[in-house]
Amino acid sequence: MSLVQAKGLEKHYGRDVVLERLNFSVEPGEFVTIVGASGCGKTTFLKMMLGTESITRGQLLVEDKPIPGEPGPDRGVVFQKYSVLPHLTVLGNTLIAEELSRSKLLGKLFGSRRRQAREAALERLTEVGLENALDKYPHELSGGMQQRLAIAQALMMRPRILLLDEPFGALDPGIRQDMHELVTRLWREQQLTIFMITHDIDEAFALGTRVWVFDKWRDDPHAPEAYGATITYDLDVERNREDAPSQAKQIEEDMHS
Amino acid sequence: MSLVQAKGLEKHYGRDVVLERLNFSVEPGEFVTIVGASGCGKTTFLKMMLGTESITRGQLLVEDKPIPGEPGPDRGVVFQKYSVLPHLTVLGNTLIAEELSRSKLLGKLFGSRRRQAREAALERLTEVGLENALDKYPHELSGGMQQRLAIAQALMMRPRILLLDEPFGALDPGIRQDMHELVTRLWREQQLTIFMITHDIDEAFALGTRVWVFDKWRDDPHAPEAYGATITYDLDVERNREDAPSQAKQIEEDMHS
Amino acid sequence: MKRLINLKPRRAARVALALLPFLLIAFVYLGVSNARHAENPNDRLLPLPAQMAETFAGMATEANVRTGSIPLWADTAASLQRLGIGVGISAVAALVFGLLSGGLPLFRAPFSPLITVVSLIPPLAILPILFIAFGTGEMAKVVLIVVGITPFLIRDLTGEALRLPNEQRIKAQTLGASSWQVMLRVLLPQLTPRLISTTRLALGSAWLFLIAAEAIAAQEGLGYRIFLVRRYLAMDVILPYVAWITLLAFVIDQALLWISRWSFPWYHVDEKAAS
Amino acid sequence: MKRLINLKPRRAARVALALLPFLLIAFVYLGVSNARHAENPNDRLLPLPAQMAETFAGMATEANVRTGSIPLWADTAASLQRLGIGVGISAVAALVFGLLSGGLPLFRAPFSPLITVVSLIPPLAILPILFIAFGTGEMAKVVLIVVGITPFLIRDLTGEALRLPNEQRIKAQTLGASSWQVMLRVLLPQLTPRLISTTRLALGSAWLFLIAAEAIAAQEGLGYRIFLVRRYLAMDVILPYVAWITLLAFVIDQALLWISRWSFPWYHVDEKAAS
Amino acid sequence: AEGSRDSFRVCWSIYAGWMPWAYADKAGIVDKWADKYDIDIEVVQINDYIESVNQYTSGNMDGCAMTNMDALTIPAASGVDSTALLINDYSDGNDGIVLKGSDDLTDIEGRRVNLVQFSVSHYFLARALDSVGLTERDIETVNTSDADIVGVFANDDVNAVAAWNPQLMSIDEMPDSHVVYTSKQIPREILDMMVVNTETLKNNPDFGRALAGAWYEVMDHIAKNDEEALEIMAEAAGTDVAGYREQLDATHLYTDPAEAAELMNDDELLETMQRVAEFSFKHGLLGQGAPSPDVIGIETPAGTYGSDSNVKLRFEPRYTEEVAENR
Ligand SMILES: Nc1ncnc2c1ncn2[C@@H]1O[C@H](COP(=O)(O)OP(=O)(O)OP(=O)(O)O)[C@@H](O)[C@H]1O
Ligand SMILES: Nc1ncnc2c1ncn2[C@@H]1O[C@H](COP(=O)(O)OP(=O)(O)OP(=O)(O)O)[C@@H](O)[C@H]1O
Ligand SMILES: [Mg+2]
Ligand SMILES: [Mg+2]
Repeated sequence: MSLVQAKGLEKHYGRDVVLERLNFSVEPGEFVTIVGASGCGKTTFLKMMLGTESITRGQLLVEDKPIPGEPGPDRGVVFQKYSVLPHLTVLGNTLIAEELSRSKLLGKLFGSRRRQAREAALERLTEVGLENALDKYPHELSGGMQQRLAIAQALMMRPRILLLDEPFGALDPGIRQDMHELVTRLWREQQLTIFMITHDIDEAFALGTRVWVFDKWRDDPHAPEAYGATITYDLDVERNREDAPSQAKQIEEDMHS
Repeated sequence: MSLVQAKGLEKHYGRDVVLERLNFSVEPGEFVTIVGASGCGKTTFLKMMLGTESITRGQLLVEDKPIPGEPGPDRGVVFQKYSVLPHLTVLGNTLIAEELSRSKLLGKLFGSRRRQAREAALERLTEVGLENALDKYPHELSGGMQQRLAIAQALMMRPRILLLDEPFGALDPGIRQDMHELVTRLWREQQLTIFMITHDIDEAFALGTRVWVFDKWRDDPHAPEAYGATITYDLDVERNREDAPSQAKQIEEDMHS
Repeated sequence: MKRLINLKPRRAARVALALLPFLLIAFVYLGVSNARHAENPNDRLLPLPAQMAETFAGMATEANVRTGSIPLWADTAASLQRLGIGVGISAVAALVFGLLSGGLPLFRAPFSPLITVVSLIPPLAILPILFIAFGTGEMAKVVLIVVGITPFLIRDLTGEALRLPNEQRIKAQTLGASSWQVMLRVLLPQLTPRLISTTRLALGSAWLFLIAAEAIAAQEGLGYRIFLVRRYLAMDVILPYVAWITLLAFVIDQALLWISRWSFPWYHVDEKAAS
Repeated sequence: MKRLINLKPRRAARVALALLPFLLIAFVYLGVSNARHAENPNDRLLPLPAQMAETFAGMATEANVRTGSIPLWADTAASLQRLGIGVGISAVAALVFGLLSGGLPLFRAPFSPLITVVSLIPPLAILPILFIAFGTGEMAKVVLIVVGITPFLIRDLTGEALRLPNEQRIKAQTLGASSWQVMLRVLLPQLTPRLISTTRLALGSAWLFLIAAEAIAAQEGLGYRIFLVRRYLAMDVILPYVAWITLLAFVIDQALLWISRWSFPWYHVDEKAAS
Repeated sequence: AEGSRDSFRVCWSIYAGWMPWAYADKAGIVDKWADKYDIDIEVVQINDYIESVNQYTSGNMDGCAMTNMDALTIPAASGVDSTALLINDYSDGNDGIVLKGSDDLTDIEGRRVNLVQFSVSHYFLARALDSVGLTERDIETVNTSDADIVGVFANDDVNAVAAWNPQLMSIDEMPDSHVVYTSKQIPREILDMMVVNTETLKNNPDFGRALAGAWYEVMDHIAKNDEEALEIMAEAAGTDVAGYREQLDATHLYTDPAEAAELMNDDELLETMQRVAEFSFKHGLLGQGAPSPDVIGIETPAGTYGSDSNVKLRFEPRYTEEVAENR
């Protein structure tokens, strides 16, 4: 049974068709990376996966059931921005996942249960290199540090599906490389299914087991809003990693034209 | 005579040393690209060039005179964010440079003078591909479109020095390529001197005639704030473009370690 | 079933839900009013709706013997005129001083502490002083409104100007702007919609000051009328007048909102969700 | 020479500039007051500073023969107590309703239009109804404050809750939060500092309503005293009392600001520049 | 002459005995008399009684309608030399004390009484207490704004008020309210007057003549029961003709100038003013530093009470008498 399935999925905003003809089926454990021109509907697709954007037509199924119309702990997310809670420290932002699931009433842990959760949070924070910034607030962190925190936070919940919207855009190359390794390791260890949007095609090919290119399937210069984007390339990259660079080059050129 | 010169330039925030030992001399027409780890002081350096951040020690000279302590039309800038005026349309944002310099009292042009300025603005907007969005407000544009607008706006003034802080971070690869070409062409045509910060080392090597790497010159784990960053590599890339890829790789590995 | 925070009523349901509390209040009022009238048919405190409607209709149609004008309209015109002049003066003053204070650090240094202190003086406490200084004519009423709301408006606009990203000022200067041009083309247009929204907030206080001033010295005006008939506990006049004031306030509030949305679409981007 | 907008006075200069307008006002007052006293030594309108100081000292040290208490302190204690209770109740109510209204669309649908309308009713106009419902004692004064400022606080908090990026709610839900937990751990902590800052804004109105309430029926209180001595044009009491109220208001305002800065550093990030 | 002017402003506030000013203004009677002496008089209505007196005391107005006690405690005590130009009326039931649940004044003992503190109501309350052997120590007073006293009385926790008309009538209509003492019991003590600045009057006697002439012309309308005049006065008072007549019934309007002049000349006025001064002194109303009740001199035709060197309140029957003689 496939984990996520789309059948003729469409998204319109009023008369604007943003996405259409989306048909795919993703197995558990796949790492899907999504590239595509700015404004083509990648984030919109992610929001539909989250359950915060309604489906105009077609079906989006998770384990053969329609996807829930609201976010839930089974689908973790890292947004382009606003991804951490500004009123919590680094530690607080990481602890909160545990606190919410273990303390239904107050959403806060005390004593030994807190210490336990703290251990787990510390471990994750060390992995993203924030172990020295535990008591800092997000506004005291650089953009890159905030994004690392968001990743640590999302991974605390061990969600089945992880949705990432350009998570590494604000990172410098060194840290970006570390994050790549971290995400890859956690993806393997926790057997996550990941959907990741990126602008960096090399990154898409380096991380994904499957690369999707979103693009308009047909362009009418007189009515640019009449046709939406769909998945124009669906490349299985794990089996033939050697081709990756040339494929990447090919796609980059395609997108540029 | 060199255009910009630094002699023992330093920047401290209280006891934190952010930048120190900065010594360089940049000739007119150079295209300096700056890379370095997040938080190492690249933006701070740009602000000193702008005149909005004070100099703690040393000298920063433009044409052998201390740099003015406030921004001026001789130094254009594109920020990481907040780079366009939210209350003006695309056209308004581009026109405003002409309006400010030609109408001292009202800062607004009317009639034939406006039509003239509009011509110039249109031309620039066409170059950045925004000719179809003239009457849109910034909030109606995608991040990439906003950034392109900021570039068009900054170039309207024909500044001697252009300061760019990660101007292409929000663009997708296709448009990014177009922007690279645009900036290169304008740099040549207008004989600009450009300082550009980027996280993308390939970009730094592709565009710059000179690549600077900012890094701590010495690291004391017990007092991380005691030593600041400086220019650890200063590479002249125009004369030996063929080496660029290997140099880039070398630096990328350096930064990662 | 979705989580409660995700449950959004549709349009029709929203309208129905919005009407609900008003109907409830009307219902409770009717009940209490009827009960009181059953006990004391002359009860003045919570008049029956029919009685209020009759009185109000009278005030809206029958000319006053003394002045020859119809009380409701004369009162409304007088009050709205005072309110308009007072709020208008305040708004212009606030824009000018907010701009200066938000734009020029050298102006802000002496001005901002002063305005902070002035804004803390309760205007009602200095009412006697105002009447003595400005007489009891139209002037005093307008001045009370101006004194009452201008410091608040100025403080808010100054704060807004300071919250604008510094990058905008820098940007404008790199585009060749002088100090004057930065204020004129960067600050002013962005403070204008803020002025409208703050004025909407301040209108409540403006009405309050107007009513307080009219209660003390006036010969027409909504506050005057309420004050006049308060001696007789004529709630059949007071309640419709209060409802009428509330309606006027609501219309003004919404009109300002529409104007602002229409003229400054970029200012209202973030508040779409709030509707 | 830098552009005017870039010229920032240094610390010492800023303090000096801040004092300037106050000295100027004191100077002008002295001049006018002296001139009036030269003409009429009994002038009550603009008393000389010495006279005010004497009267004020008397009110702050001499016990009233009839009540046995010292007027200034008795008035201050009574007023501050009313203000504290009134503002406290308003703040708690606003937090609860702001949270519900900002968090639950189903609650907001009927509640938000109601509170908009209620916030537009001038409370002074419906005093008789408040008297009936809440008596004329301490209760009525507290209620007038509550009725006066709570709708404003609720509207502001609801707006703030709606302005929080939706991403935060979504994020919390992906971390397993229930509706209740989203409100408790995402909205509540972010609304609390906003409540403090809005309460600071509303304190001006709160003082206003307090003074209005004390003017209507009271046996002690700062507003009571001012309105009582108003009939003798005793400006030597009124002016020091107004200054005293302003000082109290200033201290409360700054205390709230400090508390907020200290407890919620993350909330005050953007306003650093504004100081 | 020095200090002579040709334009003046007088103010009045809403009270049964002063409503004739509304008619005098509206019907052009004041203008007519002012024209006769070639001067200009502006008649200003001010809602709030205290504010109107303050306007006079601060010098914004040349004359103001006020009671005898307030004339002493406010302008005179502030050093503004004032002259009672006209005695318009005395309260003959317009002031009253109302109790809930009892029709016996002695039951006021121990109650909390709402009233406008230090006003003529307060004096009236003191007189009432005196009449049943009580003092102010036997009760508590709550300062209450006159406009809100009706609403306050409607509340259960209020069971005693001292008020004047029209509020008194509205309070009387409420269930379980009993008027236990009225100013009928102390006639010719609570006087409503037109008070003008002494110096202004001295320099401009025509100003006094015009006001007196206008006032007694209106009095003629009232004496003749002129319906239109009454209707205008009633409207300005916020009531109807019937309601206004009821208020007038409790007001002894001096429609005959001779009668008013007689009171001004009477010894009784001096006694009344002495009592008022003593009451005011006891409540600290003559100024914080006043050493005795007689610091302020009160001059009446029958003699002067208090300091001769500090006469600040004068009763001047001359203008009333002139009107009487001209009839
Ligand atoms: N609420 C909305 N109402 C109307 N149109 C919308 C709305 N949200 C998004 N759109 C439109 O849908 C299209 C897709 O937007 P989306 O944010 O998904 O693009 P994207 O692929 O994520 O772009 P980027 O790479 O710049 O993040 C855009 O053209 C945008 O204008
Ligand atoms: N106003 C300030 N006060 C104190 N420290 C500051 C201030 N502004 C910047 N810093 C510190 O100076 C250092 C350099 O910051 P800067 O913004 O220049 O980094 P950057 O190289 O541009 O980083 P990034 O690549 O993330 O944009 C950081 O460590 C930052 O914490
Ligand atoms: Mg996106
Ligand atoms: Mg930077």
